Order: sequence, then structure tokens, then C-alpha cells
Amino acid sequence: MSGAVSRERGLELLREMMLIRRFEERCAELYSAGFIRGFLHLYVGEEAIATGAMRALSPEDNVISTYREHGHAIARGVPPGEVMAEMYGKVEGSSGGRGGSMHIFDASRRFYGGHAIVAGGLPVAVGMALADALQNENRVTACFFGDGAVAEGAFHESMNLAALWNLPVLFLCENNFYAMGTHLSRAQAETNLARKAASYRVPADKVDGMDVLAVEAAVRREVQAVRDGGGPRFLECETYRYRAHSMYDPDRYRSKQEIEGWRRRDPIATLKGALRADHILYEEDVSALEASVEDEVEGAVRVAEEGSLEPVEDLLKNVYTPREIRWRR
Amino acid sequence: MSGAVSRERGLELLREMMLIRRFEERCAELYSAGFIRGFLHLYVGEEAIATGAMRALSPEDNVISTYREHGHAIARGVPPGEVMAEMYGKVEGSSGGRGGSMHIFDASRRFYGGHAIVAGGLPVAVGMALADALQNENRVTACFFGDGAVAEGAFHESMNLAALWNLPVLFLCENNFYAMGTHLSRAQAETNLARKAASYRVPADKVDGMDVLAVEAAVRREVQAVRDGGGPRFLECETYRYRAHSMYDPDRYRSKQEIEGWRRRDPIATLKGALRADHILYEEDVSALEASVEDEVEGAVRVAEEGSLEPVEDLLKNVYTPREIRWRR
Amino acid sequence: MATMTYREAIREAHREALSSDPRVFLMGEDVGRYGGVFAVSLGMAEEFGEERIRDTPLSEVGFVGAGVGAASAGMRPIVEVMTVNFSLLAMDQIVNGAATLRHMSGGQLSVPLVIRMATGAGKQVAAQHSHSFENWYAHVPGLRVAAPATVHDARFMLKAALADPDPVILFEHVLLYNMSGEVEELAGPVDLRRAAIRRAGDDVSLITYGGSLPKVLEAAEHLASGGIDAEVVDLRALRPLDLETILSSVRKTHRAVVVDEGWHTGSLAGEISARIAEDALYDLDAPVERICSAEAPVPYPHHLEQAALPKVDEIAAAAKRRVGSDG
Amino acid sequence: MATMTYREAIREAHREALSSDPRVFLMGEDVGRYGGVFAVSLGMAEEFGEERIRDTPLSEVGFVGAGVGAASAGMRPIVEVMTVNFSLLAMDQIVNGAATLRHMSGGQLSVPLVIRMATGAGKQVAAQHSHSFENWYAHVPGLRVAAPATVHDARFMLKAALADPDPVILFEHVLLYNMSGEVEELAGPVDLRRAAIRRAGDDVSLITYGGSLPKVLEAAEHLASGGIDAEVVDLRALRPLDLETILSSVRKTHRAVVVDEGWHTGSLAGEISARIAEDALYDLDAPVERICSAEAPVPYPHHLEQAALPKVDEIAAAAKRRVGSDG
Ligand SMILES: Cc1ncc(C[n+]2csc(CCOP(=O)(O)OP(=O)(O)O)c2C)c(N)n1
Ligand SMILES: Cc1ncc(C[n+]2csc(CCOP(=O)(O)OP(=O)(O)O)c2C)c(N)n1
Ligand SMILES: [Mg+2]
Ligand SMILES: [Mg+2]
Repeated sequence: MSGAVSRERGLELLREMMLIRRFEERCAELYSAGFIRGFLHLYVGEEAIATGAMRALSPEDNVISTYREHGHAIARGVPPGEVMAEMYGKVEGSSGGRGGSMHIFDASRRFYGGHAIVAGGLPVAVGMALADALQNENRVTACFFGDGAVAEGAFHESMNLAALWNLPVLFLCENNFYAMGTHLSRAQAETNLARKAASYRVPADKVDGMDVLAVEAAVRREVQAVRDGGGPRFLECETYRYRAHSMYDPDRYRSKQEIEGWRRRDPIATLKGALRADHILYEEDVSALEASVEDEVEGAVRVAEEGSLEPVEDLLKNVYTPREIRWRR
Repeated sequence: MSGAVSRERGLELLREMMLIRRFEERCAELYSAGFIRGFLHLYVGEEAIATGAMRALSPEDNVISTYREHGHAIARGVPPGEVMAEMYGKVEGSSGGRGGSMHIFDASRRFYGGHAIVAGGLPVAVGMALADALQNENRVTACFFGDGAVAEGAFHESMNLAALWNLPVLFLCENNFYAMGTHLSRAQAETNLARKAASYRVPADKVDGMDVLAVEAAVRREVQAVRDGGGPRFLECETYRYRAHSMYDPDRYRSKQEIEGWRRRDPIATLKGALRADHILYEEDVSALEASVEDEVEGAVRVAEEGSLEPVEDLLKNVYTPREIRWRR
Repeated sequence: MATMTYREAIREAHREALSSDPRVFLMGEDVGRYGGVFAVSLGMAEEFGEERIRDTPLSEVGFVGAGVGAASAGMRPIVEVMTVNFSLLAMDQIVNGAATLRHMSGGQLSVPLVIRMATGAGKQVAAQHSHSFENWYAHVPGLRVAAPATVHDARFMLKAALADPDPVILFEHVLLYNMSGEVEELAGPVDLRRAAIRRAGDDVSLITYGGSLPKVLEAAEHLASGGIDAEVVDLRALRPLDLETILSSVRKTHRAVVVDEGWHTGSLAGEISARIAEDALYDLDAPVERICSAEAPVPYPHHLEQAALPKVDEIAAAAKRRVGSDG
Repeated sequence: MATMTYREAIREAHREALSSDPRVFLMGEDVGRYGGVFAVSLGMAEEFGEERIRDTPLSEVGFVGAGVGAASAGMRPIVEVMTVNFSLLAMDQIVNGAATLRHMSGGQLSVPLVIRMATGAGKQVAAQHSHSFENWYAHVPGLRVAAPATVHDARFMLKAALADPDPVILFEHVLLYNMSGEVEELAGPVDLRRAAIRRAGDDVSLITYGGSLPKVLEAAEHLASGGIDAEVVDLRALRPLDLETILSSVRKTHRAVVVDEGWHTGSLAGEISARIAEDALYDLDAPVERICSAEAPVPYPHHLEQAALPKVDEIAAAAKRRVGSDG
């Protein structure tokens, strides 16, 4: 990893991962305190993927994610205050508070959810890419999903459609080796997920999802291939979630050692180490970053706290498109 | 092919394929005449698969098929009269007349349908094999399906489950290169279907589905492997349907030459040729077989014609298990 | 006025839409080279090209979901799910995708998707191919559901569906495709908020939709010859329901029979029966009666299938009973 | 009598079934090592082994269909579909498989499969995770559908479901798992054909099931303090419906409010409302009223979610209106 990055970019990447992590740790506290409700799926441990991948995508590309998407949203540029406000169910939230943690949308940044049905976002991604192909837009649709999603029929059908129609989709599999409490080896007969892409003649690769620079480089390469009209690509990012599947779980399905092993490969610590080794990161930087990240997260919490609740009379809003909008189309 | 078979077995195989073909040609006439209704999917051209495969299975094995299953049913030993009576909607039919052409069942012969939702039989096959595994039955579940079914999510999920749980399922793909009017190459990005099995670590092979001896040998080998506890196998049988998808279709999706090309590889003609070349088939045999097959088919038609219609008062029968049966369990 | 079949009317509607809006495309199993399993799109691939008349693999979750995605990204896809029977495989994308995206994104997305499917029984295609699940889709907020029951509506309903910014599901009954009828030329899109009175009458309201309309009209003729003047209401829109038209008919006739090919329990007819009794109880001179399908998977043989489905004489008899049972 | 939670009661029911019948096994996502997403099967993998408490991949069509196959081949599978939301992906295997196999094979097969799923809203898990589709399954001939609403029923309904030779779907409302209640020990299986009167009363029938029962009982208490004596009917069986109990309650009270967490239009409550008005019109002193969920995908924020769902005061108000509006 060492020697691969300038101080400026290194700090930028580091800050983003730290921001996502701090943001989510704060979410956990706020959940325990009852400010955030429903399901809360944290991304802690996986930050290198969102951070690295998003940098390789242009603002014109489409991004689709799952219910474990705060990291993706923030890395995509959705203001943390809007993500937090969403979890507070406030109008200032990215989905106006209607969606909560699992349904972050920001159309202005082409961030299209926030899908809580496992693998449910994949066919939608294929359709967005189809729309782009039909409209001659030179746009890539990047679609994040987990190892568990690969077992779903929707994965199979989506991969085939994208390949058959040569659509600009980048399938980004975040393999954290568990679907809730079920280890990949107890869920799928072929655990080398990248190999599955061959069934659809989709070129596939694998990258260390704990290494932000590696992720960025790999995604950049894949995005370019997709953008060049080569059809869909599949990239598996191996990673790990440190925390429970959702906020709480008995965590009876994996060992402390296993978690510890992965923590030793922590993406933030790893990048810090590399930058230090290159003598482009100093202790003051780290504390400055920590302070700045802390500030930003507290700012986000304030946005959420100060936000407003939608009036109950608006309950039926956005079930259908309102007439005013309709006449304008 | 030559030299591979005794006169006795050769005649047996030949007769069965001729029976299936004659039976189905008769079905087509009876459909046009209005005696058979609903959908009628003929197997003409594909007879070598059912004929060869069924011989490699024991009466204790389970067989599951699709809506194009008359050939499978007959080869499995379901009396043609019962199959025909089913299509006449008569009580004497294999499903008591309730199912028609697409839903032939004969539990006494472990012939479990007759599934009309494409790929719908696959998960059911997996479940039957699971039941056998849990009950320590040394039984194979053979599951027939088409090339089109491979695109369905249910295929993906079923293959994975069978492999993951090491279940005794033989996946028998009848690749006739079309799903209705859509050629395989316009439906699937990877047209070498056997390759897809690798995604599930399922051993796969391919056989000429126009060659009854080759099919029998291949299925025998695969069945043995499955029976030996090696988990599921996938066998692709390349074949062709000469007639429309269902009784009538515009047939605008393929060329006369293509059909002619496959007809030249006709499984019945091919076997006849081989037996003749080995000097174990004579002209009298052929006419005797034709006459005997004709007789059997006409007998089947008589069974159907003479059968009885279920009284309308019984409409709600078999929606739920009747009480009498229930107390006996 | 032009005379055409229901099938031709739907085809014409597609041709018009494809010609006038480059964002419109049709996708589904065998819509292209095969011409559609019910020959609705016959010849259209030649006319509009295989990009816009797009054959899909057997992948109901996949291509319906792709329709959702394409719609939300600026296209106006028409997705043909061959029949409602197979739509069960795509239900998640319709219910959790198309119907919710707008709401759960706080109004940022809309899904101007049209899904067409054939529905209904009567062709002896047995248990797995004879379903009617209009009621299920009509239950889902976020969807609009409609069923053309006349050739004219078949011709002009698609236009309304495509003009709608939200997902619309159109149900075409398999027995209607060969029906001939008149089409007013240059008519505007069908108003998806309005039921249609197909026959005015004072004695009893016969309320139905889709494939049951011809049966109900026949029953009404039969009733007329017996001196009973039935009003026939064709719902057209199954969601939202045009309660105004339904209730004002019942307030006039004081009696209602609802006819629906769905299974009796939990049918759309049940919903309508409930609404009438909830909102117009004191206008009713007799209990509402429903004529629905028998509670069994649809059997293959003709006589049993017919016994399972709503029948003209049964509808007429119910109407007579209603009229006879003056409260 | 023993006191336990609804969750424990279901777990006990499983333990009893697994201990007494070697054909019984449980399969579903995370039922094993994780202990079930609602902790129903916690500890059961250790007790019965991973063969019989079988974790499945995320493959709803696959493992539900495997349940159908295993049931028809002699086992007695209990398939846990984590929640009704995900059951949409398995709908084809339930509706076209489990529900039809017996009928379309002319009675040669039966499918003694039990499918359990969590249902309902109230936990702020938003649009895709808060559905109630009991009505859809209750529409399908060939299926039996039931919902334990008390701890006692949670304890003894599984036994009845497993004894049934046909497919049974059991719905467990997510808000009930932590509810404590009494269980009669050594009770027999719940009679799946019978609704239960949870509170006798003469003034109005409050008809409900599953997760709405606690709300309805609370409303009844509230009404009692205001001098209105409500009868509370817990359907228990959603298919077939116990119309006898429903109608005889209404014939006694002459007024009914039906409470159901499904969306209003096309709800199971609608079916019940229709049946009452169709079969007991002349016994009604007021129109039946329904309290259902608002016609919107369930929103995330607490205040909006609560506004969307049936509320205790709303139920009580409806009952008062019914009683007040004597005909
Ligand atoms: C179709 C469906 N089935 C089940 C669930 C419940 N569920 C939510 S997340 C999850 C595990 C998904 O694992 P994976 O795809 O690996 O993603 P990860 O949570 O590890 O990021 C499950 C089973 C769901 N949301 N959707
Ligand atoms: C899920 C589903 N979608 C669509 C159909 C309609 N349909 C029936 S057969 C068929 C083609 C199937 O092709 P294949 O699997 O290759 O089998 P073949 O008919 O060639 O034997 C289609 C599209 C169906 N029955 N089920
Ligand atoms: Mg995972
Ligand atoms: Mg085929």
C-alpha cells in the first residue's frame, strides 16, 4: 500500500473513512438512546469499500445500495445531516424522513436507495442501466449488495439480463462473509463469489475490501471497462462487519477470534499505517481529523435534532404523484 | 452408435420412442378435433431423452417434469390410456382429469408432475430429495426442465440448495434451444448451459439428446454418481422440438432449414439406422412395431373416449384432504 | 368508428404510443419475434425494432424490476408479464419496488411504469394458468390498477396509463382478445378514475369489470326480457375504485349484484359489497350478492371449469333474487 | 397454568413437535445458529441438531418450494419465512405449488407443510418491512391460514397446523413476541375451524385477529368504562373463516366493527364486513365499520406510522358511533 498516494488524497480518504465510522458509532449511541428506531445496519469495518468505490464514480453515474447504506450515502456526498435527519424521521432527512435508515435516497446525487429487500436493488439497477443505454447516456450504474444477495434468484436474473443486453452495470459485491448469522460457507455451495459471474460471461475480479486504495483502483478499472461499452462487470470486495447484523444480535454465530483477526486488518488503521510509513501522516493530523470528524458528526446530529416532524395530515403524501407535478410533465 | 445394443433392447427403445411419437401425433389430431383442450405441448423430436433417461432410473426414484411431459410419463410407465384420459378430462385420467395435459401425476410410479410454471418443479425436486436424505432413502430425484428454465431465479436457488446440502437430485436440462419463440442465444448470456453448474460446484455434462443410447448411458452414469452420495449432478441434453411450442404458433422465430437440419438427426430414424446397420432390425420389425404402437395408441384413445366425466357436484373435491383420509393418517 | 378486435385495439394503442414517444418501449417474454403469446405485438418488432420491442428471458423478477428501474430513470416502459399467473414471481418488484419507491424516497422518484398482464380462466389451462389476482394488486397503495373490458377501452386505456406518473397495471382477460367491437376514432385517453355505465337501468345494479362484463351484459339482456331493468357498471379502474359511480347506481336501484371471476373469499367483489353496505346501507332493499368463482383451483375439464366460474344464468338468477327480496 | 411469552410459547410448540415426530423439521433463514430473527428458535439448533433446525440461504423460492417437496414426500416441514414481506418472493411456490398440488394431481399428493411468518408493522421498519398480507393468503383455496393472537394459541396452534394434512400458514405479529400470557398446560391443539370469543358482550361486536387483538381488547375495556359492552371476536382462523361464530355474535349485538392492520381496500376486514352485510343484513342496526391501515406504504417516523395503523381510540370511537347510530 505504501507509496501509493499523496498526502492530500491520503488525508481525504482517511477522513472520509473516519467520518463514516464516527457517524455510525454515533448512530449506535443514538439508537440505544432511542432517537433512531427501526432497523439500523452498521457498516463499521467496511468503510474502505464505499470510500474507495465512490471516488471512482462520477457524479453522473448512478448508485444503488442496500439497507446498510449510510456509508455509501455519505461517501456519495449526501450531507451527513440529511442522513441523520432521515434516521430521526425528520422532514430534513434525505428521504423527507419517510424511509429511515434503510431507505436513504438522494436523487440530486443520483443515489437511488436504500433497498431493504435483499437483492431487490439489482433488477432496478439493470433497468436504470437499460434506460441509459436506450437514451445513449454514457453512464455507469454501480450496484452494491452483500454476499447473501448472491444466493437470491434476483441476482441470477439480473446478472443475466445485464450481460445479455450488454448494459453498463457494475455489480459491487460486499462480501462480509455473513448474511445475518449465516456464514457464506453454510449458504452457498461455491464460496468464491467472483466465479459465479462466469455463468453470465461477466468478467469478474476480487479485491481486498479492507484496503481503500486497492478498492479505488479496482473500481476505477472496472468502471472504465463498463463505461467503454464492455458490458457489466462484477467486483467482489472481501470485507467484514465488526458489529451485529442489525443493532443488536446475539452474535452467537462467529468467534471473538474471527472478529479480532479482521479488526487487525482495519481499513482505517491500515491506511493510517501506510501514510505514517510514508511519513505523510503526523499525530497532529490524526487529532485534527478526529476533531473535524467529530464536529461534522455533531453538526449532523444537530441538523437531525433541530429538524421538524412532518404533520400527520400529510400521511398520504407521495403515495401517488400530486396533481400539480403531474400537469407539469 | 452402431454395435452398442442387443436386438431386444434396441427394439424396446425403438418401440418406446415410436409409441411416444405416435401418441403425440394422435394428440395433435385430437386437439384439432376438439377432444383435447387447453395447452398442448408436444415432445415430438425429443423422445430420445425421456426414453433413454427413464431406463436409467429405478422405480424407486422420483421423477418431476414440466408441462411438456407426456413422453416422460409414458416412458415412466404411466399407461398411455391414463395420459390420454387425462387430456380428455376424464376420471380415468392419471390426475383424475383435473390436471389435463400439463399436470400428469402418477404417485404410484413416483411421477410427480406435470408443473406448468417454468422452473417451478425444481425447488419441489430439491425438497423431495431433502426428504429422502432426511429419511435415509437411497433414492434419486430426477428433474426435467428446459433451457428457458435456466434463466429463472428458481433454477439458481435450487441448484445452490441441492449442492449445498449435497442432495440426490439429477438436474436434467432438455435444451431444445428455444423457450417458446426465444432462442437460447437471445435469452442467456452464457449459452453453454452445462457451464452454469460450476457456479454451484455441481458436476455437469452434456449429451446428444437425439441419441437414445447416449442419453441412457449418460443418465445411468449420472444417476449412479448421485446415488453414491456425490450430491447433485447436471446433465444437459441437446435436442429440438419439431412442432410449435404449444399446439399452434406462428413459428416465425426459426427457419425451415433449421428444423430440417434437426430432423435429419431424428432420434427414431437414427436408432433405426443403427439397428439396421447392425443387421438386427428388419423391415417386418418396423411394420410390426408400427402396428403395435398404433394399436396401443388407439387403445389409449378408447380408454379416454370411454372414460367418464366427474360429476359437477364434486367440484370442490381435493381442494383439501377429506376428513376420512385425515383421520387415517 | 372503426371495428376491430380487442387484440388489435391493444396493438394499435401500442403503435400509437411507440410512434409518439421515444421513451416508450415494450418488454416481456416473447413480445418480439414470437409476436406475443396472445399475438398482441405481432409485427411490432419489425415495425419498431428489437430494441423497443424487447424479448426477455424467463426472468420475471429481473425484467419487471428492470421496468421499475427504467421507468424511474426517464423511460416509459410497458412491461408485459405474459399472464397474471407468472406475476407472482415478480410480486416483490411490483409491491416493494414500483409501489413504494416514490413514497419511501420522500417523493424524489416516480415510477411511470405500465405493466400489462393477461388474466382469467375459461381456456381450460388448469390450476396454475387460470388465476385472477386483480384484487391483490388493487389492494396496494402506490399502484393504479385498471382493466379494459371493451374494445374501445382496450384502445385508449394504455394512453391513460402511460400518461400517469405512477405505476399502472392493466389486466386483459384472455377471453376478450378475440372480441370485436367499435372504437371511436381520435378519442382521448380513458379516464382511469371513472367507472362506466354500460347499460342504464333502475331495478338492480350489476357491478363487474374485465372478462366478466360480456357475461353480465348477457345476463342483463336476459333480465330485460323478463322485465327486469338492470344497470351494468363496469368498474374499469380497480384502484382507486370509483365509489361515486358505484354508490350512485346502488342508490338508484337499491339492489346490487357484484360479479368477479376471482375466488369468492377475499375477492374484489367482496370489497365492493362491503363498501356498498358500509356507505349505502340504508339505501339497500336487499343484501348485496356476489357471484364469484368457486373456491377451488380451476380444474381442467370444460364442465368443471365452467361450473367453477361465474355463469350468465347464475348472475341473472342472483339479480332476480335481489329484486324479488324487496325489504 | 404457566406464564410465558408468545415467543417462548412458539418455541415450546416447536420443541414438542420436534420431540414427538421425527418427520418434523424447521427450516428458514437464520433459524439455526442465529436462533431466528425473532429469537423464536434460540437454542433449538443445539438441542435438535442442524439437520432439523436447518439454516437456509437467502432463497425464498428455493426453500419454500423445498418445503413443498419435502412435505409431499413424507416429511412434516415447518418453513419459517422470516417475514411476510419476503414471502412475496415465494408466493408462486405457495399459491401455484402448495395450494394446488393436491387438487391438480386428483388427490394423489398432499402437502402437509406448515409455513410460519412474522407479519405486521409498528416497529418503524418502514415501507418494505411492515406489510400485512394475511388477506392474500386467506384468499387461496387449498391453503389454511391462521394467526395466533394469544400466548395460549401461540403454544397450541402449531400442533393443529402440523396435524393438518394440507398446507397451513401461520402468521405471528411482530409486536406479540414479547407479550406474556397464560398457557393451559396439556391443552389439546387449537381448533383451526373456530374463532374465539375473547370477551363476551351485547352491544357491539369487535372482530379482529392477530396483532390487533390487544388493541381491540384495550378498546373494549375503555368502552366498558363508558357503559358499552363490547364482544371481542378473535378470528384465529383466517381461512376458512368461522362465519358461524362471526354471524352469531353480530346477530346478538346487531353492530360490528372489524379491525385489521391490512390496508383498507381489499382487506380481510372488507371480506368480513361484506359477509356480515350479505348474510345478516336484517340483523344489523348500523352499517359495519372497518378500522384498517391508511392506504399508504408504512412510513418510518413513529408519529406517521402510528397514524397509519389502527389505533385504540379509533376503534373505541367507531364502536361508539355504531352504538350511537341505532337504526
Ligand atoms: C428477500 C429478503 N429476505 C430476507 C431478508 C432479511 N435480511 C435482511 S439483511 C439479511 C442478510 C443479508 O446478507 P448480505 O446480503 O450478505 O448483506 P449484509 O447484511 O451482510 O451486508 C437478511 C436475511 C430481507 N431483507 N430480504
Ligand atoms: C414462470 C413462467 N413464465 C412464463 C411461462 C410461459 N411459458 C410456458 S413454457 C415457456 C417456455 C419455456 O421454455 P423451456 O424452459 O426451454 O422449455 P420448452 O418449452 O422448450 O420445453 C414459457 C415462456 C410459464 N409457464 N411460467
Ligand atoms: Mg454479508
Ligand atoms: Mg426450450
